[in-house]
Amino acid sequence: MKKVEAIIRATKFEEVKLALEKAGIESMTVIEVKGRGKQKGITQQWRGAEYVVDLLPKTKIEMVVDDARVETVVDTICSVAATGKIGDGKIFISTIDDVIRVRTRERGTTAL
Amino acid sequence: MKKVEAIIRATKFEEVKLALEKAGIESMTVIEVKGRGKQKGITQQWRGAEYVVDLLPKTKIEMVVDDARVETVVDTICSVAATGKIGDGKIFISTIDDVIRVRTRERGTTAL
Amino acid sequence: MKKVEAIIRATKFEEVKLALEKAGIESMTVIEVKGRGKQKGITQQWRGAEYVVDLLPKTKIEMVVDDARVETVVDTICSVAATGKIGDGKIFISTIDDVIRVRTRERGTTAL
Amino acid sequence: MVSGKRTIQLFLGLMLLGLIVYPCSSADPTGAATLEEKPDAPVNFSWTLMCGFLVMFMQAGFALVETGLTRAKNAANIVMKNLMDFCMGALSYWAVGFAFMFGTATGISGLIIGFDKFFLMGEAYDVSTMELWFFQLVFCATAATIVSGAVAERIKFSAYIIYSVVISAIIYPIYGHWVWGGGWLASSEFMTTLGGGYGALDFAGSGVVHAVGGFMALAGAYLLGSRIGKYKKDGTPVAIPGHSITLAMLGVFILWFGWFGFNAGSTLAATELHISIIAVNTALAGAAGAMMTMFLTWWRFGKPDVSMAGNGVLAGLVAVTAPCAWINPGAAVFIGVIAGVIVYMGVWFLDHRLHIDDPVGAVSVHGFNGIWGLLALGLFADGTYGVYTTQGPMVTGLLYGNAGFFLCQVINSVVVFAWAFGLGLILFWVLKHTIGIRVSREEELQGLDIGEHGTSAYPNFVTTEPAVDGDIA
Amino acid sequence: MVSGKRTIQLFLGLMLLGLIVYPCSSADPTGAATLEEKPDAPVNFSWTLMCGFLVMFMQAGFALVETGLTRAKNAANIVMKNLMDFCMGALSYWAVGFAFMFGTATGISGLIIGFDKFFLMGEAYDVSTMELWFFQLVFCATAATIVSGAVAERIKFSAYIIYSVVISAIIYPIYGHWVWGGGWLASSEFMTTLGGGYGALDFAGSGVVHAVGGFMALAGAYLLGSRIGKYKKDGTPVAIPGHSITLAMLGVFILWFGWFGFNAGSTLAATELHISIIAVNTALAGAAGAMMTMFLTWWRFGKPDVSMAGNGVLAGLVAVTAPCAWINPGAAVFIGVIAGVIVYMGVWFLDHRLHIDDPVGAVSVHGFNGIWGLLALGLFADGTYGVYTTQGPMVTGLLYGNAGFFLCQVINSVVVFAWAFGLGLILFWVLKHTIGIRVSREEELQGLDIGEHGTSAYPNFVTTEPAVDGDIA
Amino acid sequence: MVSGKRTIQLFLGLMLLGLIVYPCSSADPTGAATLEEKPDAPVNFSWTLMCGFLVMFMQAGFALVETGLTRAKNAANIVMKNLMDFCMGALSYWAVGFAFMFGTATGISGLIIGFDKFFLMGEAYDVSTMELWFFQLVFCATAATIVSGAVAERIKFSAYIIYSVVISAIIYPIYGHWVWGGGWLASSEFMTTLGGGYGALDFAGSGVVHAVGGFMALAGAYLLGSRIGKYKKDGTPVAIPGHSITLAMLGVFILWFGWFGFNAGSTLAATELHISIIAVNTALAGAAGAMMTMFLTWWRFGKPDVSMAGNGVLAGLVAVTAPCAWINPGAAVFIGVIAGVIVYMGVWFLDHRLHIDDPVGAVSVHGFNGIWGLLALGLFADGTYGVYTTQGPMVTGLLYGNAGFFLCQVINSVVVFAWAFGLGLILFWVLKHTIGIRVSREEELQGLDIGEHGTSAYPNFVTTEPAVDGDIA
Ligand SMILES: Nc1ncnc2c1ncn2[C@@H]1O[C@H](COP(=O)(O)OP(=O)(O)O)[C@@H](O)[C@H]1O
Ligand SMILES: Nc1ncnc2c1ncn2[C@@H]1O[C@H](COP(=O)(O)OP(=O)(O)O)[C@@H](O)[C@H]1O
Ligand SMILES: Nc1ncnc2c1ncn2[C@@H]1O[C@H](COP(=O)(O)OP(=O)(O)O)[C@@H](O)[C@H]1O
Repeated sequence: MKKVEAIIRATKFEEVKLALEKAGIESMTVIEVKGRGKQKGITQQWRGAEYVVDLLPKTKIEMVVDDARVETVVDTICSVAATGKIGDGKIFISTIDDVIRVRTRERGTTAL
Repeated sequence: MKKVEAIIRATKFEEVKLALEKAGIESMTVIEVKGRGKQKGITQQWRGAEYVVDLLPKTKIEMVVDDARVETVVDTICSVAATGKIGDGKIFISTIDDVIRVRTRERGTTAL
Repeated sequence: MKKVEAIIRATKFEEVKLALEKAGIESMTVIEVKGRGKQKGITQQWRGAEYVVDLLPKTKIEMVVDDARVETVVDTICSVAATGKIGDGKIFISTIDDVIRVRTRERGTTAL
Repeated sequence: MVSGKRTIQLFLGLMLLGLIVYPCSSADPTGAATLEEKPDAPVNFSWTLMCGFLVMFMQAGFALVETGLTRAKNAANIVMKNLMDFCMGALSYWAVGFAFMFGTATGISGLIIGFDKFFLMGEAYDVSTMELWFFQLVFCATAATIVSGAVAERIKFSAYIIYSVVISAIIYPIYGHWVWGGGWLASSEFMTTLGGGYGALDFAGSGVVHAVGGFMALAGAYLLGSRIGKYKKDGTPVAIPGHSITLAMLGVFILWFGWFGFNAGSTLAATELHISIIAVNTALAGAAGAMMTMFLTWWRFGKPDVSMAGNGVLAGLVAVTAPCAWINPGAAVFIGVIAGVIVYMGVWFLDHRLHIDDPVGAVSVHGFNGIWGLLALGLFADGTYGVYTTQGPMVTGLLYGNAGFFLCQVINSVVVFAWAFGLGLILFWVLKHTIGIRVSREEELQGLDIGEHGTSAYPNFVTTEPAVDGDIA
Repeated sequence: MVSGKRTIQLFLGLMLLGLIVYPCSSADPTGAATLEEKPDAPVNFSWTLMCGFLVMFMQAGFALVETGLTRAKNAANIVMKNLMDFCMGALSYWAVGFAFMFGTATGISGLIIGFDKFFLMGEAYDVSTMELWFFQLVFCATAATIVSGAVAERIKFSAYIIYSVVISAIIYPIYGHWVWGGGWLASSEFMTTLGGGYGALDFAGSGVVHAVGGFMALAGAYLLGSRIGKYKKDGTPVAIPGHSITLAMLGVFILWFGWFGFNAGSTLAATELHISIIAVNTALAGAAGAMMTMFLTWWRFGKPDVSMAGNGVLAGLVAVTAPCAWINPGAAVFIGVIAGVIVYMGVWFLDHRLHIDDPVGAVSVHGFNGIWGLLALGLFADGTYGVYTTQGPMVTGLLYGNAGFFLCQVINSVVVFAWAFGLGLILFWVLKHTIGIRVSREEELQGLDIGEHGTSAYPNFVTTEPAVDGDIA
Repeated sequence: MVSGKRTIQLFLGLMLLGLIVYPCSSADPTGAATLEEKPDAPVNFSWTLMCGFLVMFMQAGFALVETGLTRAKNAANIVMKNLMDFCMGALSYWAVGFAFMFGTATGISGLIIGFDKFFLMGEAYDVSTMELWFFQLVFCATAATIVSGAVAERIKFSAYIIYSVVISAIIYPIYGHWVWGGGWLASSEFMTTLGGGYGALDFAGSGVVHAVGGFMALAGAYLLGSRIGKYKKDGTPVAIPGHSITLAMLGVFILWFGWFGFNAGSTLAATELHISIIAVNTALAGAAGAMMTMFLTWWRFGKPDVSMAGNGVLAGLVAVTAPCAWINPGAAVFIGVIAGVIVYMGVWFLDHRLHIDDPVGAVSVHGFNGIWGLLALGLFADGTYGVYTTQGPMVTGLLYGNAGFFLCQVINSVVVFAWAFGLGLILFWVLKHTIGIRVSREEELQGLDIGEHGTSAYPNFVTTEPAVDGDIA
């Protein structure tokens, strides 16, 4: 099993969620984060002075999926979340050793 | 070393924390997340219209522990956090390569 | 590629961010968390009664970096975030299988 | 930017002009002569001004209701709009609005518009005129700020500023003149004959203030279109919950508090002891409106809805605003109950049938209930109070036998709708096709706080938006 | 649902009845006759009404203090309770409460209860009666809303609605009648003889309003039981910090602001120039209470406690409410200081000894200090003011030689405790064993906003609860 | 702790003393004699007291503006400071402040300081004196609370408590005496000759209240140093955005609301019908200030700045406070426009040039515009109103030919700056070198809520701080 962590624009989240749903990926955990990558901060103003907010609000989606579905997830996210402008986000993939469903104590893929 | 990520009901967190403490697991990092799995959202109302909130607030606990203690953690969480109703949560287990204690730069298991 | 997760004092974050920048690490994702390790909670008061807040606010920084840069990151964080007092934080290192840049669908190290 | 500079220069120019012209002719700026003439002036001035202060404070109530019922990412923009519509409104009403509304009006043209006292100059530099101006300003500003909620979360700030100047300088004052300034609705022979000694009436402004604001709001919300994500492709409305019920309800309390000044202060005199009855009616109609809306939502959805109960209070208050001095407490309760039904159905109708996106219910609260207030006055006036005074002729409504007066109120209702909605359409249409009225899609998604003001209302809090089930239009 | 429908039908029925009956008999609805008779009426009406508006605004203060000192997940429920107790209270007090309290009372039965002016009909359609009703309504609503805080975060909304009807219609008015409506505590021969020309007194309602609310709150909190997690197995209290100190303290400021209307307005006349002394006493007692509580918590915990200092203000204000017109500023400071001690010890005693869970300190602030206010009046009345008037007999307390009057106040204190706590127990006991008074465990953990109203107060913020050290009861 | 105990003992001792001494000599505590003598007293008392209540409510406005414009981690500390400066201020002003300011002043020493009516004892137990005390108290408390914002987020709470006692007991009253209590600035022969029949004037306190507060704030902010992270190593200011624009703007509305009481109430009489003109000027100057600041920030930064527009309102209000009764509406608009420029430039100058860290703009709003208000009065007084009365001599300014009076105002401006800034430096310097004025670096980073009060203002919300681009000083 793999964990897919996608960090995307908060304003794209609703669309991504819908697209994933259609692709059959319903389970997910979502976290509000701040981040920066290639994209530099945006300039805001406060009491007549400008300042650069370095880290921008982003939404992080964590999905643990079957190895087989990783590419579907990546694909779906990339096609919906990309605007072509810097700041679209990143996807990280890592390995999950085991999963347990708390309610039933099922383990492994069936617990997903 | 393993990282145990447990996503549970926010209302169960206090009990889980106590149970883990009793089982000797004190170190943890806690994050407020939203999520959905098998459980579908709940219906809320707003100005005379109903709407479904898709992702429900959950609490995520991250604990990095010795391989030996993984099962204790899983067991403790499952026994306390389970209500038998959909939405009880999931536990994900993955591998951690190294740990460093910032204060002392100790590494590995002793740093836990 | 490695994922470096550093959980540090919120009050040290600004300094750590600057030090990392100087060390050439700009990309990061930041999450507000609560946690405890060796450090026990602090005592607060409310309406004439004392109570112990168990989990303290901490800041978690997630950085996915080349294997080669892991030590730089660890070093930088340890030297800036350490105050010598309990509660300075932990760094966890784990393996990332793949990275995708959403905008371009680039993969692997070039996507970092 | 350019317009900013121009405006400033204009103002500075006018200031200087004002300073020179002022003292040459004036009435009683000192107040000594007025005091001698009217020994009751102190108690009436203090009553009217204090009530005016309360009405001014309603601005805070509007700001909170509107910001509380919308999203955190637009909170700063909304309070800013509320602050600036009062400020721009005050300056506009000082410059020309008051002149159009209460300028000396004689002959046929006087039935349409007033035309002196610009910039409060000349004869207007007088304690009584100033008292009137102040009390009328806060009413004008109330009308202006009503629109803010209906167009929230998507209107361009610059367009809103222009809108607020136009309503305060022209749209509100002219209609106000027709009802309160000696204009045709109240004073033309046709109307007074029809009404049986008096034409259309509106004690504290269900029509003049609330219906004008409410139907301008309708025009604005309609021309702006709905917020992104508000309706599914099939038209089903999607809830967009507001970011602070607490602040919204604080706003309701502040509005209710201020409304006592609004209604009871409209006697402009404490020597009208009828103020106590007005206060009672104001309390009861608000209570009845909230009670009704609470039970309606409870009955329909299984749970009493908080923000709708707040709207219920305001609906009751709007509806009792026109009749408050001419009805008895029983009628006030009845009017409030019906107002609760109207606001409930109005919100539903706009959202589910017309698909017009009014985030805070401004159209239903102020527009529909403004009309209900005018009609209720035509129905329930019970003959215990005269035309803004204890002296006769006493005002009576349909239920007390005066069908003609009810007709006056019907005419007034049609006129206020046509005027406010019509001019609203024109104004927002012109703005739409010149400077534009709606922010870009990106800005709307990110929030107007960043887009319009480069700031965040709550930079120390981690914010989020509830993920709701729904396709996106 | 059913009860909703029934209530609506009932109200509609009564409305129609009311409309028909009204005009047949009335006193002076126009106000002209009253004005002629009492030339001072304008200044007194405007003073009383304006002060009444301020008191009405205290509702917002209560809402904020209560919501600020409790958790975010219950915020919408708490403001809704505060709004609806005012609304249901207003309708109940209009229907029957005022009749019981100020209905014409003659003979023996009159010492117990009044019995006309239901629905403000008939003779009650009069500017003076209406003025009195309005001012009394806002007091009644204050008593009702006090309970809200003590039962917060666990009471069923439906039970609360019923409670608020009962207190406004019956419990508050009857006791109120005994003190302010010509009832036995103030006017029976036994009491007036004992007091030396006057019976039990209570200028602005330390007893009538605050102690009644405070001890009803005690009964409610006791029968409800404590919130989940409030006490460890061994009974040690666990702190449950409130979600917004800022809003809570804004509430304190609003309450203090309104309290000037509460106390000084209780002369019902600006011709009583004593209002200035009342204002001074109100300022000083609140300040002294806060100062004392601040220093006490500073001394005991090493740090001055914010929400307790806020409670200290309110404690001082409650305590000075009964004596405010009859004492000098030095006594006001002293009363405030003691009030600060009482609220500090009361909160501690309820929490650590009785294990009664009162989230906002309502019992200590309003109950205990309500009694202290009644007794303080019996001690410190200094003979400079008469029985609600400048005319004699002047009111003097124990320290000025009138032990009998102090006894009157002791009796009054016992009675108010017995009445409010006793009826409170009965009311909540009956509710508990019929419709139930407490939400389910799941609902309480999840928050009453979702459970009772299907909504969230702050959907745009990521919320959390502090993880405290403690076993869970 | 020790000081806490001592203070308490002292207060208890004084109480007892007070209770004994009081009744032996007094003027008219009942109010009956005053009423007979002055039949206008009721309307004047009710006006003055009601306006005083509004001014008291400004405390809430200050609390919100200050807490809204600073960070969440210091919110509880800031509202606590605001509450306690009012409480400690009230007790101090009762004990000695009022005596210094309005104590009977005769001969040369009387030009400097008053010296009776301590603890409102003896002759002060009189309805008129009490009325004056109350109205003056709320002004004193306003001056005290201004400083709170400028020293926010870093001052030790204990030092702040001492500061607030000293300003309310000594610094404010003595300067106040010079202008309003019969002291040398207003009443010395030199000044009255120079002014042409009257010395320095200040209708509602641009100088007495705002400049005093503003320049004490400057001294405090200067001696405290800037907040950690406020300036880069090269001195460039780093923005530290406040945690709730919504609450800050609510604060602005509350302040504006209260300001009508502040200015119009300063006639101390509703028989001065000029109150209507004061209200108009107060509305227009605030509006003009906000309009100007909005356009300036729009022009300079491309976007209208919300919190600066709020400051613009307050700047206009401060500036019009001194002249409000003596100018016409055109001048009020002009004064407001200039005030908007001053606050914009003042904030910039302090931040970018002097590097003095004033988180909420208190120095620019209250200090600089306080001076502008004094000078504007010297310029624009138009001869329509006398020296706090309708009777002559009428007050005229430079533009109306009275250069001497303008000179008086210049002298007054210099004096108020020297007095407030000078004593401010001394006071904070002494505190700095005794108990210390600044919290530790760790505490400041963690927030003063935890450090000073052991609490969190928002424990149910996940908080964060925006990560800005900047090196740390
Ligand atoms: N190496 C990284 N480690 C951790 N988080 C990252 C990394 N790179 C990017 N991110 C996260 O992804 C978000 C989007 O990255 P960004 O650089 O803006 O995308 P892009 O490179 O496509 O323009 C960042 O705000 C940050 O939260
Ligand atoms: N595959 C997954 N990937 C990421 N998070 C998940 C996944 N499945 C469940 N979760 C998280 O766990 C929470 C509980 O899951 P849920 O389906 O409600 O539990 P259960 O299946 O036991 O009823 C979800 O809200 C979500 O945050
Ligand atoms: N084993 C662990 N698993 C997960 N998070 C941990 C673990 N140990 C520490 N943490 C996180 O790191 C933070 C700092 O740990 P702490 O024990 O205070 O540091 P130190 O041991 O250096 O004093 C904690 O608040 C917690 O969030």
